[in-house]
Amino acid sequence: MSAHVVPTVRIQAEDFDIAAEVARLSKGRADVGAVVTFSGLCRDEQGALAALELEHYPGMAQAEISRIAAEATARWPLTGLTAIHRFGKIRPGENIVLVVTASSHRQAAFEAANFLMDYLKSRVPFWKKEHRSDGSEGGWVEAKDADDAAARRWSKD
Amino acid sequence: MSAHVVPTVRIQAEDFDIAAEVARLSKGRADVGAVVTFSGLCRDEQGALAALELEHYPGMAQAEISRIAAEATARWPLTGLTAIHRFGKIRPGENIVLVVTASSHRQAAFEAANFLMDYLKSRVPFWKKEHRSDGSEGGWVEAKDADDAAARRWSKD
Amino acid sequence: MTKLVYFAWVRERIGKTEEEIVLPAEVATVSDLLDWLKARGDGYEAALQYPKAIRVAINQEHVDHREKIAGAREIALFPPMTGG
Amino acid sequence: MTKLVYFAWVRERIGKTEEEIVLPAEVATVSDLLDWLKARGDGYEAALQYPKAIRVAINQEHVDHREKIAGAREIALFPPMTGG
Repeated sequence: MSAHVVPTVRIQAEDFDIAAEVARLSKGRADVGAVVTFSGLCRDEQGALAALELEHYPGMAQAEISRIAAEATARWPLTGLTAIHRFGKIRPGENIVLVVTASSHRQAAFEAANFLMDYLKSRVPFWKKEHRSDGSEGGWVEAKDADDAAARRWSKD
Repeated sequence: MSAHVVPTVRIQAEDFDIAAEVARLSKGRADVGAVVTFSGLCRDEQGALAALELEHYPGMAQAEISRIAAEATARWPLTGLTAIHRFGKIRPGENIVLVVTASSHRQAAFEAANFLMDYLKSRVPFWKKEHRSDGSEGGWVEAKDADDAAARRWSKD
Repeated sequence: MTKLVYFAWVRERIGKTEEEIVLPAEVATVSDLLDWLKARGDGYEAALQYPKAIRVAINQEHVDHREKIAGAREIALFPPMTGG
Repeated sequence: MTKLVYFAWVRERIGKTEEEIVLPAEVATVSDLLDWLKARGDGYEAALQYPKAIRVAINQEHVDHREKIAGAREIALFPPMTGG
């Protein structure tokens, strides 16, 4: 559905700049009517969490997000799409993930961003380990059935 | 549902800064897991449009967006909500409207932003007049039935 | 005295942004008001020829055409909104 | 030789991030592989005791446990993902 859209996918340790990423999809062009961003941040779990350690499968994380991004551009009439996922140690209040979708139509931008986030949660090879404020290892965050269910609602079968 | 959230509503001629508005809802706090932004931009309609002139009903525009924002904080567990709508002359590629929603939960942030945009389109007293590239007045933009229908899907009746 | 305010093409066709009017007692509802205004001249006639297309707010809140207007300080007439 | 790579608690329990292994001919599917690995030592046993909890990718694409592994260059074993 999206003509000539090449999604930008980045897996990086550094933080990202939401304004710069929005500008990259909208600046200097006048066919974009709607830009949606989703930022996922690290929460502190009522003070119990010191940091999350994000492990990933480097080649596959990039490949899998790219596959999901290509699916999104096929399903919605987007003019641009960017997905950035951080790895390494991330403290409460810091960014983890950013999705930006641009389109002529607001509903396409909303739905594509929502779709991307659901699939990022359940299909992209990242794993979160907790480091607790009391110095103990909090263990690996468990996957939620709700996240799988959220991804399944986009299934066309 | 949202404890102690006071929405920020601004009606202004100036542009807005997405990064600053996101930071205002997330910086220095660690209970925010998700921030969604929606930016609506002026499209050029294949080069035919020189600018949009946005007329509004000053007191009521502020009051009506505030009512919709209060409804959103009542329906979803938000940690913050900002809505900014510009008026005056706006050229293709420039921003018109910004909605930012923050929550612990991604689905709440997505749905509240989507809800706000649907109601902004159909219930907030703004009207767009076209100025065409060929110098002629393009007339008033007509409301779309689709926008009314989009707002009605949130109705609880 | 009631303040009437007009926006967008309603304003352009009537030819003013606002006016203060003493409404006759028989003008009880929004619908009555639209009919009564329509008879005030060509501009009003042009603006209000399709009353169903007109949106109305009393004291800056949306109302439907059956709403009573007693006690209204400010009544706004305008086309369907196109913000966002 | 097939490269096996492990992540998160699968990696921690097995005690290595990756290894090159010659798989016997009778290990035909992902499910066979999980059973075969489980018998290789306590770490493997601890990591793979609930095979249904293990997600598998062949050549960096998700597969289910019935998938054939012939021709796989790289097979990854890991827990359900928690990104985003």
